[in-house]
Amino acid sequence: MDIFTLAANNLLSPIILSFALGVAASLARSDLTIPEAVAKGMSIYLLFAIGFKGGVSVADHGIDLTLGLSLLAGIVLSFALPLIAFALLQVMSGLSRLDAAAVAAHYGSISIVTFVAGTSVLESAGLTYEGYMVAVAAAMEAPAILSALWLVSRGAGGRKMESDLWREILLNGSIVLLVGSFFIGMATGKEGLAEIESFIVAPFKGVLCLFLLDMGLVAGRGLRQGGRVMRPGLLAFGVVMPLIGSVAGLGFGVLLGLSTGGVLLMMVLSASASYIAVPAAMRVALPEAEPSIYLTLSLGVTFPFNLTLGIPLYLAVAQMVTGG
Amino acid sequence: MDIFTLAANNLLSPIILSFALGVAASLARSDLTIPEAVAKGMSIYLLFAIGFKGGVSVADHGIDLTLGLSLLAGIVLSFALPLIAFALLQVMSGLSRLDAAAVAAHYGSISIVTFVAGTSVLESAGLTYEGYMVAVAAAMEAPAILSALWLVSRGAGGRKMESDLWREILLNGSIVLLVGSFFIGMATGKEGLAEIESFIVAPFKGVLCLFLLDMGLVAGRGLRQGGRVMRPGLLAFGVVMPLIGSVAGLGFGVLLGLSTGGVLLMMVLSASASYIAVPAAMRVALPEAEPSIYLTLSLGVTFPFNLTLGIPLYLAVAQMVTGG
Amino acid sequence: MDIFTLAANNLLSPIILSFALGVAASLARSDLTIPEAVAKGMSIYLLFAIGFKGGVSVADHGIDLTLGLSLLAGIVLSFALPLIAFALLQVMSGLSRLDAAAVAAHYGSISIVTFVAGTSVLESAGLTYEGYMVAVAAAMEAPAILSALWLVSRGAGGRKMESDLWREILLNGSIVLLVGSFFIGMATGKEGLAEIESFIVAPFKGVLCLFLLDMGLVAGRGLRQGGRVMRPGLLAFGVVMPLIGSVAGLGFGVLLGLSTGGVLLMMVLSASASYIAVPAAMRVALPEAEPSIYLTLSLGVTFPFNLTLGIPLYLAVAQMVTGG
Amino acid sequence: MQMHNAKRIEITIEAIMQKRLTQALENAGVTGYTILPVLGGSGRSGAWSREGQVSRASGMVQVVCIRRPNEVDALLQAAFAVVETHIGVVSVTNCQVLRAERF
Amino acid sequence: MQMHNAKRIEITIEAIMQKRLTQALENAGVTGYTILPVLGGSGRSGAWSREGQVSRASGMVQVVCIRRPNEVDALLQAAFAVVETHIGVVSVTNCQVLRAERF
Amino acid sequence: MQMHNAKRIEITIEAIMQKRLTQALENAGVTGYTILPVLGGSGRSGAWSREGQVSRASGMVQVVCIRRPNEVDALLQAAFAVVETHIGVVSVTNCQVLRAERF
Ligand SMILES: Nc1ncnc2c1ncn2[C@@H]1O[C@H](COP(=O)(O)O)[C@@H](O)[C@H]1O
Ligand SMILES: Nc1ncnc2c1ncn2[C@@H]1O[C@H](COP(=O)(O)O)[C@@H](O)[C@H]1O
Ligand SMILES: Nc1ncnc2c1ncn2[C@@H]1O[C@H](COP(=O)(O)O)[C@@H](O)[C@H]1O
Ligand code: NA
Ligand code: NA
Ligand code: NA
Repeated sequence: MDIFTLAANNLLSPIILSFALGVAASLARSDLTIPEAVAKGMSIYLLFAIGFKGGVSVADHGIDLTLGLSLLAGIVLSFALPLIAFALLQVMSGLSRLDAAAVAAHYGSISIVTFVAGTSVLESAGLTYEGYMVAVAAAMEAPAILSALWLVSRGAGGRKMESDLWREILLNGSIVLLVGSFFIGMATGKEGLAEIESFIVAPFKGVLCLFLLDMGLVAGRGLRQGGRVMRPGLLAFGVVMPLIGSVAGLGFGVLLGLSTGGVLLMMVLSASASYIAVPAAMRVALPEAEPSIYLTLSLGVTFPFNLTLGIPLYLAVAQMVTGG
Repeated sequence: MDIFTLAANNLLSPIILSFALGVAASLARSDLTIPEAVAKGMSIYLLFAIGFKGGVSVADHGIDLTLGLSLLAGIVLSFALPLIAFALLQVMSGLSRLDAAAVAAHYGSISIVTFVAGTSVLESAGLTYEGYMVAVAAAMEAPAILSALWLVSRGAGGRKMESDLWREILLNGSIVLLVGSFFIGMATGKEGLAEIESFIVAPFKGVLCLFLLDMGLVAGRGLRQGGRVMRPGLLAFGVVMPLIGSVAGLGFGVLLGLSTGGVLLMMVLSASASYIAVPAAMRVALPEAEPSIYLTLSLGVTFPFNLTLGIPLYLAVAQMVTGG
Repeated sequence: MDIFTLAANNLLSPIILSFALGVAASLARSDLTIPEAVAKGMSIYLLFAIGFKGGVSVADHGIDLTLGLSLLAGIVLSFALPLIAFALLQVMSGLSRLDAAAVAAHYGSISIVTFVAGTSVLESAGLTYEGYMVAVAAAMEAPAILSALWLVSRGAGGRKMESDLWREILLNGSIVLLVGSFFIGMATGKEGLAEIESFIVAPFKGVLCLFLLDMGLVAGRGLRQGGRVMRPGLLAFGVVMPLIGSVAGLGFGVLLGLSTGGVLLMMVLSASASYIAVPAAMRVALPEAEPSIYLTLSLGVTFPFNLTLGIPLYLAVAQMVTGG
Repeated sequence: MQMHNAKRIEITIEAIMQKRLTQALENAGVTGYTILPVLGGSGRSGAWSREGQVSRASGMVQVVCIRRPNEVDALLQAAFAVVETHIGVVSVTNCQVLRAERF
Repeated sequence: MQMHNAKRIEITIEAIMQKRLTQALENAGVTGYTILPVLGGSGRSGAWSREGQVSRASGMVQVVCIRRPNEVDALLQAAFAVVETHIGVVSVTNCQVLRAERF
Repeated sequence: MQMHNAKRIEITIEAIMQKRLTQALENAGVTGYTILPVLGGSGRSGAWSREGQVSRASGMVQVVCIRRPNEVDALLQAAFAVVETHIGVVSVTNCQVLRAERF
């Protein structure tokens, strides 16, 4: 399949169209909304399912050195990408140091839904991937926050990390659920999966559609309200930065000798920007940074870009490079 | 199958019994309740699934003239039925013009759950139907509201439609979701359905049971509180009007040359009364109309009538007339 | 399978590990939480599914004398166990009469999730059970409350039951839903089940995992806050009482000639302690009793004990005694 | 605009007692009240939270009632009879309302 | 701490009217408000509850707005125009706020 | 009925700061508070709504605390230290309470 067919196929998947429906409904100011509790329930379901399946796959293939190295690569990427993002923002946008650091943190961390969309594109393409990439995703959530705080403290002020915050970030709900269900999957293996397969595998994509509908609604609302902060430089950053991230992910993926699917996911993780864990951490640690900037950029620009064009592009590149 | 077997079968389906359980629990003043967020979540699921499946079926069978004509027929019915309902109410009940117009609006519009119950009776009877009937359902939601406002404005006062309201009605959540998922289904077709089938097809009826349990709880609560407004004339209207509606639907259905299943659904749509979109619109447009009248009538009388006796009756008639 | 393998298997099931994850997350003060509405939605799903399946199984095997006698046995157990628990608490703990009575009520009543965990262990072991055990579970919910109130009224004060309370307890949401769906299952039988099987059977265990994750979160929070009230005597009671209960259940089960699976479930019901219906009733009827005592004991001690060690132990005993 | 003096009574009480409280208020002649959800809280009986709870045993609600000043005492008597043995908080604030005929 | 006199206006209104109300408030110069969920209530038009409701037709919300005393009248005029034909309750309480520059 | 003067402090603050705020209140000797959910609102930093949100980054809550008048200042100091750099609103109202021994 060439890249255009891939992209077209991807754009016509129920998942992407559900996201588009959400954005459209929101921009048209429809009163369509998904209750907060239902959205949280779906995100719990998705995290549990993706973690569990990752764990089962590791139980199946065994632990090896590459697993450890991949985790390390993820952590390094999460630390390093904010520095690149920060430098880029200084050049491309007129953001203050503080706002730039806050935005940068988001791009070092990851979006688990983008990751899931990546796995579902792999599935459609008939490609497999290393199950522990879920653990890499979890490992990449937090380090970026440290980098951002370091960037801020280097400047004026000298901000030190509140003692509670660090525990809060590492033990935030998504990480705990993802890692916890990963270990449950590892411990129970194929038999465990067989028991709950018709809950966590069969309906997975359908739930993902409704979840993306909700993300579209929220992103659309953000675009409507945050649109005024989106100057051209920032917009461009929201598209350029994931491309840079994906190249970094590609490098590490190839270096580690991951499968084509694994390389794609490494690219996707690096390219994606957080919209749950990092915004919450930023509100606590850098309350003066403007949330509408980082939320609109991450959820309204980079997320849809990755979802629609990014992933097929990364896959084409990954296949070219790995020959897979 | 004769009509009595049909009715009996229908009455013993888990769907109807779940509704009955809800009504009974509510009348016995049990504290059984379904959280608002869960009820909304289920309704989002049902709308998404029914819209999507309708779209897939249209993608499968192609668009033809009958589709366009059916949409038109639905719109005409939705405009016309409130006029009949209003005249009938003037004769049968002592309602004020205002309350009568508000009630009439509900009967021109539709109840999507009654529609879904109709499709599931068709399935049990092994009958198919035109997939675009979902689009007809969506088209019938709103015109009735205009008719009602016109009825009121003809009388004293001269009420003109607030500019916002019209957009609000056309873009209300249920219509957007139904139409949106219909288009997603059309765009992705059978392959799209295959991806999310185990989410939107397999568990559909089970979710419908729990949703009807909730509707039973709400209807029972309404009956307990609104019972005092239910004079005999109104009660009779709640049963006679759906019969009249179904005959109108039958006429259009046969005229259009729909399949037996399609004719049944046209009858069901015409016979059913709105209990989500129209009540909300009435609160904004006709706040002086008494909500307990239209809500109790629509949800407490007409909905259960259609669900239990109406649908089997309509099906028997549809089969007789179309020879299907 | 010997008892150790059973226990080990049980401990490594996704269900138990999900509970453990919840407890761990809560003790580590992670912000992982499941919205109230989602937790309630899952509990409604579980009650509906378990009731329905029980009813279908009764429709399948017919009603016989043992059904009636088992219900009676359940009621007797529910009345009698609080007396034993109360006496034991007088000896083992320094609780006031009031607190002891409140705790005792919980141990006469039942925990439906423990029951469900029992059925799923039976399934894994390839054993069947009498479908009406669900009805026995429902019958055991309430009588224990009467016993507790009698215990209190015998002492100082002379507390008489408020007229409303009794209706409230018998018609509480869980009982109504469990009994209602049991009757729906009985009325619709195998055909009814076939219609909604992919909703109430296939995903059941998966939902149970997430529900137990939530119970773990709530239990962990309770342990963190209520830990200070857990003196050694109370802790011991929380483990000894289920053992005593299980022996009582064993006696009745064998006397009634139940299958091995049925005997196990009778043991599990007797051994389990309520954490939904009875706490609510106690807040109304005995508001001076300290909730943190009975909630922590029931949810933080006895529930995990039964879930992890109790059920495999009871099964081993049931198999030994019935030779099944 | 024309405002009228009134009292705003707020009663934070266990969810399980809500119906008993509103019944008592209605018996005391109260014609209107509003019920707000409560997420969590802390008091002498410890901290609690609604998150993840299935049982109504540990949730609370807030019943808000606006009333003419001269009718507040009857209301408080009625409320107190219900709240007395239960955990909960009652507060009264002076306020002003539009459309006094409603209270 | 340095406190400033202000008025706290609470408007309990049908959910379906929320946007119209906040729009009217904004048009009247209101710069901030908070919206609280309402579980249920009772008034002259009977009792209602949010439980199980799918439609927004029968839910209510509470809009809370803190405002400088001299600007309350314009606010009430604007609110009243929306609330007038609808069920709902408006109350005003004296309060004190930190950071007066925000109101 | 016997009523006692008290102050009702309401703090609308980001959900993410809730624990920090209540911790600070407890350190300042506060023995009780109630937390109400907030659906949405609008202020200088724009409008927001809870609907569809998964993250806690953009939700708010309202912490309500009733306190004896003479102990309000310590409470406000503690609250202000947390709220200062964050968006949020603090208001204080005079009220009267039953059962003064509880506050
Ligand atoms: N001083 C207070 N201010 C506000 N709410 C309170 C206060 N004291 C108690 N509460 C609320 O009332 C509940 C029960 O309080 P208590 O009876 O002291 O355990 C608490 O969980 C809080 O929600
Ligand atoms: N006196 C009152 N105190 C508090 N809330 C009230 C009062 N009267 C009415 N309400 C609220 O306003 C809603 C509509 O009132 P009504 O217009 O009288 O039906 C009720 O359902 C309550 O939520
Ligand atoms: N004047 C006000 N009255 C009531 N709530 C307010 C007011 N100003 C701000 N708020 C609330 O506080 C939040 C943050 O306000 P701000 O810091 O101005 O963005 C808003 O979203 C509202 O929920
Ligand atoms: Na990234
Ligand atoms: Na109709
Ligand atoms: Na028991």
